[in-house]
Amino acid sequence: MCIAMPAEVLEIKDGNIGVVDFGDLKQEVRLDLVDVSVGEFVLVHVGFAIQRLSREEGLETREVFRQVHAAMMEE
Amino acid sequence: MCIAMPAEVLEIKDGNIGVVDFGDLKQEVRLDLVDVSVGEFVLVHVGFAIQRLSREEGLETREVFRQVHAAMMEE
Amino acid sequence: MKVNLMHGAGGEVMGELLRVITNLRHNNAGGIGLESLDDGAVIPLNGQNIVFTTDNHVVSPIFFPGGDIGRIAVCGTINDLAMMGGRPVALSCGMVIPEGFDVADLERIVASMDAALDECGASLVTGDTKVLERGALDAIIINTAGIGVAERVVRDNGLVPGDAIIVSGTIGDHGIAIMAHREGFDFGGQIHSDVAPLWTLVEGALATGDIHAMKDPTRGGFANAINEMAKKSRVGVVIEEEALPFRKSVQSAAGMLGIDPLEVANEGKVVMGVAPDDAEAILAALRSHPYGRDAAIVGEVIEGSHVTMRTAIGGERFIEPPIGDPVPRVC
Amino acid sequence: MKVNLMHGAGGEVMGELLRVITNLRHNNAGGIGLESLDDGAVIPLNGQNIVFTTDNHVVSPIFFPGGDIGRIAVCGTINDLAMMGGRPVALSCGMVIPEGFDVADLERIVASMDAALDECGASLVTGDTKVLERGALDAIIINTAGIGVAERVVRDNGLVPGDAIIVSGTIGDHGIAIMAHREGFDFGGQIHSDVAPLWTLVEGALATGDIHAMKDPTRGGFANAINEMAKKSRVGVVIEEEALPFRKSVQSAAGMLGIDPLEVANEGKVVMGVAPDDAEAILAALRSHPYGRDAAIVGEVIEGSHVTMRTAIGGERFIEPPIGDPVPRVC
Amino acid sequence: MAVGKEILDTLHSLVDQEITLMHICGTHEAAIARAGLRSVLPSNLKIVMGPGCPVCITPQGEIDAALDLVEKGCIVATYGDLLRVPGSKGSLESSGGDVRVVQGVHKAVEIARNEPGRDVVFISVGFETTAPTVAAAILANPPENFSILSCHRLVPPAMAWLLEQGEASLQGFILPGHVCTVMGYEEYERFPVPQVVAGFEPEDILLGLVMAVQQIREGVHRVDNAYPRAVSREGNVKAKRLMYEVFEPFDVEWRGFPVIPKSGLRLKPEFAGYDAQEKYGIEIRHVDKHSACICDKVLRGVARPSDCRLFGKVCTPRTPVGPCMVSHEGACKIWHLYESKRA
Amino acid sequence: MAVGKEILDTLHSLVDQEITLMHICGTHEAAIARAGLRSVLPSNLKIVMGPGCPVCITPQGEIDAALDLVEKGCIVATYGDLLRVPGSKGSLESSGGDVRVVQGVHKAVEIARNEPGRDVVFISVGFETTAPTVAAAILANPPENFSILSCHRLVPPAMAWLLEQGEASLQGFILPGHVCTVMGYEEYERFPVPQVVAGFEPEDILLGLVMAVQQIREGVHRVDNAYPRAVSREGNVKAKRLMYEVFEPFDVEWRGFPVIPKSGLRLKPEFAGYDAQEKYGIEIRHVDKHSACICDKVLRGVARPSDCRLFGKVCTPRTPVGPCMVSHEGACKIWHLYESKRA
Ligand code: SF4
Ligand code: SF4
Ligand SMILES: [Mg+2]
Ligand SMILES: [Mg+2]
Ligand SMILES: [Mg+2]
Ligand SMILES: [Mg+2]
Ligand SMILES: [Mg+2]
Ligand SMILES: [Mg+2]
Ligand SMILES: [Mg+2]
Ligand SMILES: [Mg+2]
Ligand SMILES: [Mg+2]
Ligand SMILES: [Mg+2]
Repeated sequence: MCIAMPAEVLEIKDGNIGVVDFGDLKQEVRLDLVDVSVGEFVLVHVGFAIQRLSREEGLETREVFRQVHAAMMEE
Repeated sequence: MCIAMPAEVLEIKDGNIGVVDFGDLKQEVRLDLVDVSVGEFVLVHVGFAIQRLSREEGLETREVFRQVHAAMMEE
Repeated sequence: MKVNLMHGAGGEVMGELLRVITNLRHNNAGGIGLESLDDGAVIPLNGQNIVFTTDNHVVSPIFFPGGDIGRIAVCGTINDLAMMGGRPVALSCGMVIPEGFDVADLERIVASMDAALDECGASLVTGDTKVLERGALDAIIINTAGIGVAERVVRDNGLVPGDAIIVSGTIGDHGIAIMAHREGFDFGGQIHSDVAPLWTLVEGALATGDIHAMKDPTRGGFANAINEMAKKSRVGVVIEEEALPFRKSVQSAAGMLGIDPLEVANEGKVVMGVAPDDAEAILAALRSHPYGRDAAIVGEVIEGSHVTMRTAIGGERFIEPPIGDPVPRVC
Repeated sequence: MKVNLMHGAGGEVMGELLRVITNLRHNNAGGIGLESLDDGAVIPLNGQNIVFTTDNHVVSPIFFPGGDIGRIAVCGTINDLAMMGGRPVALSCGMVIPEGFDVADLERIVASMDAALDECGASLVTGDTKVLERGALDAIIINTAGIGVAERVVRDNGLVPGDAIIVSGTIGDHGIAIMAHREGFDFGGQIHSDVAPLWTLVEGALATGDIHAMKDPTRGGFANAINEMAKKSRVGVVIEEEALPFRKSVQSAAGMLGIDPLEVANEGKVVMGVAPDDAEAILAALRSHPYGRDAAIVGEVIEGSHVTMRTAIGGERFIEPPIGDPVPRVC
Repeated sequence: MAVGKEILDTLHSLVDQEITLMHICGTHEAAIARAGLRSVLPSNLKIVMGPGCPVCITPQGEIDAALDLVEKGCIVATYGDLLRVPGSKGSLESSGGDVRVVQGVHKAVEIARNEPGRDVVFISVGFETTAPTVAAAILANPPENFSILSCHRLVPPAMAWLLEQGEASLQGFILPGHVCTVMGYEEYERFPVPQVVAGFEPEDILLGLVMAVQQIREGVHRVDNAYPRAVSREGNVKAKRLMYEVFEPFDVEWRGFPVIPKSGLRLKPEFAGYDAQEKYGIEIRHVDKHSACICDKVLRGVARPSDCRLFGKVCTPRTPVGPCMVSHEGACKIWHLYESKRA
Repeated sequence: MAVGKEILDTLHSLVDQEITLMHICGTHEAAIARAGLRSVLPSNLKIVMGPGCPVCITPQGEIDAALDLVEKGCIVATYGDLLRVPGSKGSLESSGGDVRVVQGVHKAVEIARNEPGRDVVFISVGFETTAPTVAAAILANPPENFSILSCHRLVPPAMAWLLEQGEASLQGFILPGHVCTVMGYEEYERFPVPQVVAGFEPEDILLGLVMAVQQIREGVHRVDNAYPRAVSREGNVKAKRLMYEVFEPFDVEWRGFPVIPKSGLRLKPEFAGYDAQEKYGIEIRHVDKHSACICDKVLRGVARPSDCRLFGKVCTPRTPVGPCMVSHEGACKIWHLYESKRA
């Protein structure tokens, strides 16, 4: 289960509400479960951020795959 | 107020229900307020017979007018 | 302002709503358009008069003595085409069905549509179906639109002083049948709707004489139709009370319900204004058709305005278009 | 059996209901009739191909980013005419309005219909209005039927192996905009419906090359339209995942909602199968039109059956017609 | 129509002075209008309408009480006549509640029997013609979830009040044929004014007018009966007995009138269980009428609808201000439909 | 797509024996199906689906409890996923009640706040990914008219149970990436079987498969992390803390499984006010499954949907018999959509 989508935090309101961007789509999400700052990436599930992602990994998934694969192959 | 229509009693059921004919239209009406027999005419208002009419008068309104008018003129 | 039930019941109030709905610049395709509010539109295409019309059909109960919503949906549109002088060719059908509707009922409705089509040589060629969730809609709604071809277009505004007014049969049958059922008066099968497709009836009349205007007295009944025809034609009409054809059972029921049978819908009748010299011939033509057996000349067109009735007692009164749907009354 | 919501959502289930509703002997007026379940019917009249189609329109909310029910009601029928190769000429309009509906909203809707008509030179020439009592109906229903004239009729069953499949723009915009609104996801104006009248777009494409089949991917979306086209044409289709045009915002929202954008309605798109040699020219013609800027060749017709997708990773899977309206999911 | 013409000729031959008669029955008004009777009467014979339409004379407070019952979730059963009568906040039709049109009280009882989980209230309007039917229903032990909102009125107390005012220059009354069918006409004999009980065919009414004119010509007053096929002096004794077994007269307001002593009917204490007012704690509040509406004068016979400055302008059948414009039998509505164009 | 192809090539080069891996996540199944991944895998590498779809594993008794709440007149707020899952007497969608699809628990709380006169119950399904969001909502003091029907499940107890059965010949597990996002993967290290945490892009899954195959080739077992951009060994500590502040594990039945010890989450006693079961006296009854449905075996990984004799005949996506045919992620439904034609 558990569809979750990465999004960039654009703004934080009232402590636990974040305005995030899923990719040309801004939405409010709840930040109760993470400590996060504007500009960071989060993983969002059922309207809640459930984890912080590093900015680079949020932006460049393809590159991440490449690196992980490369690292693994080197082992 | 008080639309009422003459109808002929065709049948009596359960004491106080009459099947009457308004003129090509049969309907059940309540007979709580009148003592009446099959073949007699009644005046029906809000689904209740409110008075008995004589058979002749029920059948021949025009003739009734003529008679009343004539009687009146004779006086 | 909010739409209320009176807005849907024909007459002057409905007129207000129609002014909003018909407020379009693109309302006419070169012939007779929406602005005319006639029974249908006319589109000249390649030298032919294409007649085009539509109606939404909502009726409760959906099955009633004498017909059902399927028969009404087909006849309502066939008749609007016929009123314009149009031979019906093709119908569309848009059904909106509430969740939970019985498929067996749907089968009955469709069979009934087919039978009505059969009577006049038209076909139902295109359709659409939507299902709405329980709670969003109470009862099935059927829209039909129709295409016909008219050799000579007949309008509803062509009455001329001197014309004879003809109705093709008894008045009020459908409306009283429906009203009684809806309000819980159980007349069993004693009163039947007159719902019928009128094309072949009208076709015969058109071939017999000069029909100046036609309209089917549906919503708002005869009272509404004759007023609309008179107003649009800028003439007056005098109706003879004693000439109006009524079924006795309908009169009895109307009396019981406190409803004027002139104000309720007919679904298989036409009101026409015809040249006085052709009136008898047209009447005979109508009477020779099964749906026109009780046809009668019921009045005359005069100069002036308003529709009046010469009553049996010799009095005179107006016949007004009804306001709102009639409601049973006891006083 | 009772009608349920799945019966109205397109696909195989809807097919069962359609078998009941289209069970008519009088279903064809000499051209293409109800039996074809194409976007519209064709009636040969006096040497012309008259195209005729109808749709009921129910949409919640009635005003949404990018359009409203009035624009949809006009475009839905214009587009069905266009899908048959028909130049739209005249529309009918049947409105069913719930008591209490705001007249100001009605004015907006009518103005929006007029604007859509303006874009393609058609007129709304005839109509009907019913008002239903509060409780009998939740929201306004608008039926439109349309008449068009086709120089050359295009079917939805004319795909030929080798044809290129073209979509005229981004997929899923309307359905995702509506779905989000309806389920209480507030995307504000970030996602717009694509509702648009496509006649001039289609007209340009028709003049440019050989279009073998067309369909508008409305109810059931692209997935449903392409399957219907393939099935009726008795061919297979292979779609390239990476060629499918999506708006990024729509993809994001579809991801959030757990809904496949291929399965939701578009109201301003056409899917066509075109002769391979004409594909580039037709694509260019489409792209030169404001409603076709994102047009793309997304696949190919092959011998066989089924619609499959070549995925980005190199895999292969079926694209199935959806069962029932999509529902937002979180897992 | 020969008879009708004959009677009409007689009437024309008899009227040789200005005469104004009042009828007190909406059904008379409807019949007169439907037959266009006024158009054939002698020009010096006028018929005006008194407080004879139960819709017109039902005060706004009673409509509001019915609406309160709708709000409490009751099924409200009513004659169609009341459906569109405006209360302070809309009508029963526009209330959005579970309002059912019934043919009569027995159908309302049937609803209560079929839906034992719901509370069913019958809005019980009407004169003496109708009240006995309700009495019969109450005496037949309807189920506990059934009750009535009694809005009944009696004709003679209103006539007495009218005669006491002396405002209208009336030469006589056409008495309501169906009220008299039940009640007879003995109790009208005390009024020192020409009176004729009439039926509802155009000929019935013409006959009644002839008889009234004859009394006036003779300078006498009595109660004549032009409707003998339905009406006798003693009326329907059984119906009267049932009515008084269940109801008792009390002082009550009429729309357009002040409180008239003993002019209403309420349930006797032993039937309190069927009294919706008791059962649901419903109070009937007095509601002041629109300041310019002269319905009260119209109903009292001292003004015609066309004397009202709202008539046909602010007040139309579609946007009724006063009750006389609401009911099918309301003088203003009928005037508007059948007479306004003649002006 | 170059990266994906590269990883795929690596995978093909590594698989030199019959390998079966199980994933326990509906979203993995959906991603695999959507990308057509099975069509490009080495033919001797099989991926089967375990009990990872919260819809599939919710017993019929819990759906029936939700329907009971509808019947009691509550507003039932739910994820769209549950809408069409058949209970004993229909689904939430066909119940005709006031059922609202919400994005998450916070939207259900919002409904309760906006409609204080109504009772709002959130049907709280989901694994460890979802439970913390509900915990956060409960700790934020929702209004009194709000409560939840807790149907949460925990993944590790089910895995433990599966491994104890030993029925399925599985060489390893792909662990649910988003469950591990929250929980980390420390608690999976006790299972003596190759495991890899994977994300949900096709490449994520391929990477996970490569890592699992490597462990198998090496003859070792450990938990590898193919989803490091979201998952760490300890997970989201704050989320875990909130979850255990509000919920406590208890023994509960899974659809297709017996009662599994400590595999469910229920509200702790101090939050009983938000427990719809307590509040409305709702009992969760055990409902026996259709006799021929082998969902239980499918979910345990010992059978494929196509082994079921109802599959595609009696049981189709339109007329689902078992839960695996209902959920978008149900193994039988996905099999039907994407695989049946290939057979
Ligand atoms: S016209 Fe209207 S306001 Fe005037 S008296 Fe009649 S009901 Fe009252
Ligand atoms: S096909 Fe249907 S009956 Fe068979 S296992 Fe799957 S869900 Fe159960
Ligand atoms: Mg018409
Ligand atoms: Mg029409
Ligand atoms: Mg019509
Ligand atoms: Mg359609
Ligand atoms: Mg005409
Ligand atoms: Mg189409
Ligand atoms: Mg269409
Ligand atoms: Mg369409
Ligand atoms: Mg119409
Ligand atoms: Mg086509």
